Amino acid sequence: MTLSRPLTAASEDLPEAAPPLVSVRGLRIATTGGAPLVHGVDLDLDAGTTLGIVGESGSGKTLTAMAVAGLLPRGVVVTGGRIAVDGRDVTVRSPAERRGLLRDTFGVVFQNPAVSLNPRLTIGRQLREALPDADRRNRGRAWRRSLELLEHVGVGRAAQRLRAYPHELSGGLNQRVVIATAIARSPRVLVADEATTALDVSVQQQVLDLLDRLRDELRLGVVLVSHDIGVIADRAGRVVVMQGGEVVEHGGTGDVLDRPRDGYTRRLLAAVPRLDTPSPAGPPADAPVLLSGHDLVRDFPVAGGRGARLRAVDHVDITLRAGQALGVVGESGSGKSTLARILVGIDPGHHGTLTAFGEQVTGRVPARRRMLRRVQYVFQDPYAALDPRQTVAESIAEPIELAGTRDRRGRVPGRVAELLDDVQLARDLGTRLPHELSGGQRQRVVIARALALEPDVLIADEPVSALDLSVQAGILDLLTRLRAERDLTYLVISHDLAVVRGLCTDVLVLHDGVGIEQGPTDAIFTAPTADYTRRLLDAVPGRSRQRSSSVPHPATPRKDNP
Amino acid sequence: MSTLAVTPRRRAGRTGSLLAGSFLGAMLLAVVFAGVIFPEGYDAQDVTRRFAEPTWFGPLPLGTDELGRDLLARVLYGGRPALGISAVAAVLATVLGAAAALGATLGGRPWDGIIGRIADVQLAVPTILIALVVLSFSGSGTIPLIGVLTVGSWVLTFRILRAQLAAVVALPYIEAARLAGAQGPTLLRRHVLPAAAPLAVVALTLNFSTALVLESSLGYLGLGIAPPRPDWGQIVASGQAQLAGAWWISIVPGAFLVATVVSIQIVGDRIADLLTLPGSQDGTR
Amino acid sequence: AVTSGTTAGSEQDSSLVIGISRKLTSIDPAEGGSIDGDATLARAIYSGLTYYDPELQLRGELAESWTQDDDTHWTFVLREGVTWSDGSPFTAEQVVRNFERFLDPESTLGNAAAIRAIISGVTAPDDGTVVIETNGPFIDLPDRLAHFFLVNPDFLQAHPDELVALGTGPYVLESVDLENGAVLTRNPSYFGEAPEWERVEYRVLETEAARVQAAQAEEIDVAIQYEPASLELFADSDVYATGNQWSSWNNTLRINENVAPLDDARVRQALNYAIDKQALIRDVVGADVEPLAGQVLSDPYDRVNPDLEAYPYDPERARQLLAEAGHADGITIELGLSTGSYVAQDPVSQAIARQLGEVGITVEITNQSFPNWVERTRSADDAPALYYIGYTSGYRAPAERLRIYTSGNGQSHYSPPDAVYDDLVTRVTAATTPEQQQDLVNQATAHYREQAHAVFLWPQPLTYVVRKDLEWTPRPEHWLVPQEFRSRS
Amino acid sequence: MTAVLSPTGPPGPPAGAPPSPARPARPRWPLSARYVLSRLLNAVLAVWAVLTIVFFAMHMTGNPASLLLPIDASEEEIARLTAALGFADPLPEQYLRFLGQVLTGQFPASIRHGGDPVALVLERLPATLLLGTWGMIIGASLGLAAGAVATFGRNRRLRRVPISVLTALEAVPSFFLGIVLIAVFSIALSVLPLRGAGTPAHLVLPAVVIGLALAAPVARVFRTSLQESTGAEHVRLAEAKGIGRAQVVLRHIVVNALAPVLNVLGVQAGVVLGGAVVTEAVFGWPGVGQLATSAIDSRDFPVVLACVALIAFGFVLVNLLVDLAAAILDPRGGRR
Ligand SMILES: Nc1ncnc2c1ncn2[C@@H]1O[C@H](COP(=O)(O)OP(=O)(O)OP(=O)(O)O)[C@@H](O)[C@H]1O
Ligand SMILES: Nc1ncnc2c1ncn2[C@@H]1O[C@H](COP(=O)(O)OP(=O)(O)OP(=O)(O)O)[C@@H](O)[C@H]1O
Ligand SMILES: [Mg+2]
Ligand SMILES: [Mg+2]
Repeated sequence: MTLSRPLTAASEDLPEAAPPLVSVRGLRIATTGGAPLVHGVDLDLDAGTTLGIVGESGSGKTLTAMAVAGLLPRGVVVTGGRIAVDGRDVTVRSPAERRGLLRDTFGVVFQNPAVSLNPRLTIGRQLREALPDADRRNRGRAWRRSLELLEHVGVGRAAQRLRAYPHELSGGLNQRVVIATAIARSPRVLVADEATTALDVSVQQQVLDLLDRLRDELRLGVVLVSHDIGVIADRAGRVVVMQGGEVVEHGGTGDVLDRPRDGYTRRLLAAVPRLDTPSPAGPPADAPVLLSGHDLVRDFPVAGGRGARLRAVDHVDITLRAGQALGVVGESGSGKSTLARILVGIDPGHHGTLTAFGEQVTGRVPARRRMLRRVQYVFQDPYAALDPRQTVAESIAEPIELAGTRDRRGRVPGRVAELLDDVQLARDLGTRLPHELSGGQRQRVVIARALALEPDVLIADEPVSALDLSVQAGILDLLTRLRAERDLTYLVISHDLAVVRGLCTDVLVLHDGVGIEQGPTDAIFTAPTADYTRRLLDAVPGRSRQRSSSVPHPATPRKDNP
Repeated sequence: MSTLAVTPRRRAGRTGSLLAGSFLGAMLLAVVFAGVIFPEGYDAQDVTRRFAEPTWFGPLPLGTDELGRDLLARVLYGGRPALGISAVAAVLATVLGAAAALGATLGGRPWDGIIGRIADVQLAVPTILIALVVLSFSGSGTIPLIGVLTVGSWVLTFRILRAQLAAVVALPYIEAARLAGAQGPTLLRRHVLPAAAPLAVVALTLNFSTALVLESSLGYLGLGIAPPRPDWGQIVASGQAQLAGAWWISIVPGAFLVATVVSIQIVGDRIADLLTLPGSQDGTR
Repeated sequence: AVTSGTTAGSEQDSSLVIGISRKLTSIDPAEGGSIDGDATLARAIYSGLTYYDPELQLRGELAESWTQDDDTHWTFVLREGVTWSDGSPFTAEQVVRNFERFLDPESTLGNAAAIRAIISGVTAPDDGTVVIETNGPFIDLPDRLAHFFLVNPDFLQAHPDELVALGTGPYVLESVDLENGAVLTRNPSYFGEAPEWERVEYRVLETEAARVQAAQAEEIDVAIQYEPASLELFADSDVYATGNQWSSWNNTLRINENVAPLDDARVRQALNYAIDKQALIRDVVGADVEPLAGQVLSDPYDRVNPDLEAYPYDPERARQLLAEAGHADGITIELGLSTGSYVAQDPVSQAIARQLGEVGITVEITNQSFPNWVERTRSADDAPALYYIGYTSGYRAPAERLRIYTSGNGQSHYSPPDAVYDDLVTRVTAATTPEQQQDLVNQATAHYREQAHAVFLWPQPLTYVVRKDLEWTPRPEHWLVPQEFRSRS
Repeated sequence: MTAVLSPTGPPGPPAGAPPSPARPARPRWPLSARYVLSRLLNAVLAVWAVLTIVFFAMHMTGNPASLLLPIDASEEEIARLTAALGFADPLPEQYLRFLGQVLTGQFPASIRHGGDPVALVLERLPATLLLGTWGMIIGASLGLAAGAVATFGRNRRLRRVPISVLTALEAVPSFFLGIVLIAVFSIALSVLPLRGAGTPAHLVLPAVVIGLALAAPVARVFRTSLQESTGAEHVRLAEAKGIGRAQVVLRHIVVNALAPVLNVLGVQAGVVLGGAVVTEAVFGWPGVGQLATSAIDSRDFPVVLACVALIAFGFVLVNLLVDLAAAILDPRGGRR
């Protein structure tokens, strides 16, 4: 651990004498089997400040944060170092001591609000459980306190919500409830591990605002763990960058992000897609229309509701011209995937007309078949899109084999090798099964398979959302390259506006199934006409640090950008 | 209706499953070659040696019954109907259940509804009761027994595979295969069946052991293979009166039965373990 | 006796637990049922006009005396002062109505046909006498009535379809569960000698295992129908004595002559020659019984033909007969068994199969549940070639015993029907003197032996386990009558 | 706002809070009427189908009349009684007549017992319910205990022992288990009665046999679902609240793990009812199973039909109750 430096020197705003609220020195974590996971981490946290921890997946962010709170999972233990609260060593905790700390000092917010709450108990019961003993024991007081807490975290109609079950609330509300349980005993440290990653951008923003407000009001020390550098940039005063179980860089957020000293940090920052990259140029306006949908509507029956229907796609018009790269953006549930499924012709229940290559497809099976040859689809989840029993080569070969012509079949192995080359996968990967691949590799396999029949159009549903930043950058590069080399026309779905900005010539914004606006990417990103688009852009994390610098700030528009 | 949880019975250890497998194998061989080991058949009576105690390693290792018949011969010959009928029934039930599951999954709503209803009805009446009704009226031949055991076991297979297939068919990779051009039989052969096959194998072993237990229960109740042909459940019943004296007549075939059922389960669990794809996402075992 | 746990005390409140080997089928004695099941219970609750004492002497029960007025009329003088167990008087008019239940042509009672075949009318000239008119001469009528229990017709009418009973016997039905047994208590107003046991419990022990284990757990006082092999389990018992003796139940293998080549008398004779009955009795049955003497009657219970002898064991002769019939290279036939119905039936059948096998007759044994088996034995085209069967009766009447084997019987499958035998049996029925009857019985049995319509085996053994401290004379008919048990103190 | 959040500060009612802190009881019926109705319809359908199948299975193969007569009855007599009881009519006609009777609530009278077969079955029902309930109680407690030990046991080697023992016992067919238990406890040790009913002692062996058939699946499912819920995220949050271990285990792990166990019990209700047929035969227990067996033996068609109908209906009912209980345990259940 070479980069460990005394951190106190960096904590500018604090009187030197007072010990930091939480101080960690040389923290080592290993499995009970002895495999080291975290090798000596130092960090300090002061009341009323937010400490961000960033780093790629598996770098030890969660373990570090949980070790501080005393909530390491089974099978993992602290093997060295010192954790102190108010200068008092709490590294070794008896169960009672641990519970005491959890009751009085730490509040914890986990990543996924959907599973953080016990589905079997009402919100009220779970909140009451979190209250200090005095409040908990008295029914009336517990009730009043719970109401206050919910209101404090901005949950409206609190009395009604207390009687609801978690599944009856939205993700954002559930996460607020979790935060309420975390602050119920007035903790002094709040540990939030990817507390907003599972949430929509707009909801994410609200929750992070809430954390900021609580930090200021209650003088909490907040440990904010996130792989989203934008989030950290917006919210944290200080940041720790981790890699492979070590802290590679730390300091004030501005310093670290603006002037990264460490190579890794630099690479990490470079991989962040930027909202200010210029978008590629689109084809001329008279380029032929390859795919178009007119007045597309898709309803789903609502489970349990008698005859009630949910309109996932609501009278959407869409056109895709040759050479375009069209990005479809919108919040979760706005109908992006459904629209894509309609366009590739695998959604049977839609209304409206779908035209492909000048031929009307809707309701015509042969036309649909012809279209299927030329339009390929990359599924949202690369984990599930591959048959777990087929090797990579088999998966890629399958469409070629099924497509028929004998002459093609003879050349299958060579073609598979070519495709592997195209997506930059080693050829010997062909014999592996999907579970032997990493997420990025799988995503490449899925893309290779979609390219197997040399389609004219590729529709990719969230091609990078499941991937790590660095891997994500690789896939985006690949897509750009393929477009250039093969003249592919794209339709890319993403909820990440920065991804779309860098990749797409045009954008379609969806909201609740309705097409809000469609146009050239740069135009829409710089001058959105619809209110909704503007709000969507505003909610993107990282916009708070609008400084011109060599370091990317995702939301900063470039001046030289037309 | 609640779905059946198919949880592995035990973590089948290597040695345990090896032992169970060897026991099954040895016993199957002995049962198949009972005619070679005991050319005089299962019915050689000798009243001079009635109720001979087991010598375990000498002649008459398992002793004799009330007619002085060699119990080992009877147990081995008795394994023929017990294992044979159960095995055939298990295969039939698995095939039937799998076909029903496929039909329900791929046939669309009406088929799903009809087959599901039939399964519900079937589940609502204990198999043993159906068996009693049918066998007491049809007489207990091999064919009715196989029929009854098949009818009694297919639902389990159906439910396991139905759930599995429903999950598999909903998986993106099936849709992806469809987009890649796979349709109908090709899709079935390439993606759906391979995903269901491991579970079908597990269901087969499960059916085998349930069928064996049911078959011997019917034998015990006097509705199985009729004497003088021996059958495990029937031998157990025939020796029950002599438990206090010649306990071995009941206990030995019973123990064989239990050992067989346990072995089948252990081997089945092991197969299940081996067929489980590490890291598979579709819940396939 | 097992003392009842609930009423343990200084009182001499004793009870008797009897194991019966069949489920009860009904509580109405008119519905038939077997002697070792329903009839045993009926014998304790009801009385008949006549009965056999343990020495098998026919005595009056509800009838004080009787006389034969002419060939077809009998007068029975009723015992006086008899009441039903509820205290109401027993009358001659009720006796008449008892018979009328059976004589009604619409009657669905199981035994109705048998009674109608004999009796044509019953009247009560006065309160103390009943006159019975028979269809033709029937000198065995008083014997026949020993298995005819009198119910209270008014009570029956008042309680249709209910499991209750009102009789004049020594016991009153307290509760009954057809599958599991019944509890009786002493009838305080019984006209005869009060029985020793205050309470009697009948327990249904349908399987051999249940019977053996009940005795091993010492839960019963007496039970019958044990496999001979099981009796050995109690050889050294301090508690139980065992027995294995002759009974009135005659076992044969009946033959379906519609199955070729059993229509050939020589083949049927060969079957009789090929079976070593003595050896089987010695090795498997183990009872003190003699093989049936070439007839379906057995001494000492029945009036037998003293001139006939059993077919000797002569495998050579059997082979020769088979060869004569053109089956030198053997035949294959089925032997149908009903599961668990007859003591020692399975080992006996398997031994028979071996012995027949030695003369070239391959036997395939099949086993069916009693209902299915009965059904099959009654169907002419589907009946097994041979089936193991025993008939018993609760009274002595040679005509009735022989009639079972006439062509009209549901289980007879002769090819062609044996008119000679049928005619002889009709004449036995109508015989007017014992001598005449004996002569006709001799002719009928001799003819039947010659035709070998059945394979004659032996009287079914009566096997039992009974507490050593009980005194009891086993009944060859298989009755288990509680009033006949006495403690040995 | 800070003051409001202080744990010691007097809790002032914030704006918008309901004036009364008293929680109104919320009557939330966890199953929709439609669901219950469709399940009941299913039950009726099941009962009808079962009745039809059994009706034809029985009537095509046998004739009860011949069993009502003495074994030496003559041919004409058999034919006469068959006609008198209506068994000579064409089968469809008999079936329609039977359906008519069932629909008007009146099963045809029992051939052997005479009376209403439904009443007969209901008379036997308490015995079967008693046995089944105790069997379920024994099976569930053994299974839950073994599942819990397997999950929470301290000793990694020993904690799987109970579940393994139960799994081994599950492989023992109930008739054989019954025989062995009788041999040991009734004959060799003479501590428990052999067969029959009446005292609690009579109940022990048959209930144990039924319970042991049930315990292993319960244990397995409980163990799996315990492990699932132990690893669940909400347990971590509960732990993070700093509440006692016992509370976490009980409220957040154990109770959450019970729903699948209930489902198993529901499915196993069929096993219990089916097992009752064998167990009641082995132990001479006077329940519905025994009645059904003996009715089959004696071709008492109406009683067989009544037994089968009742068992089928009972099974569906038990599963409906299980669904209800599971819905209460897991409010998310898709059964609304
Ligand atoms: N319970 C555990 N047992 C063994 N290894 C573990 C355990 N939990 C985490 N690890 C390992 O420790 C390392 C650090 O894990 P950690 O969860 O802290 O990563 P992270 O930075 O939070 O990653 P992510 O962004 O994916 O959440 C990883 O290599 C992980 O595989
Ligand atoms: N098969 C379906 N049945 C019922 N509702 C569905 C189905 N598929 C989608 N929906 C609903 O339609 C709406 C749009 O879903 P869709 O998957 O298209 O959203 P999305 O924009 O792709 O969201 P995400 O970013 O989360 O992938 C959602 O409310 C979803 O719940
Ligand atoms: Mg993490
Ligand atoms: Mg989507």
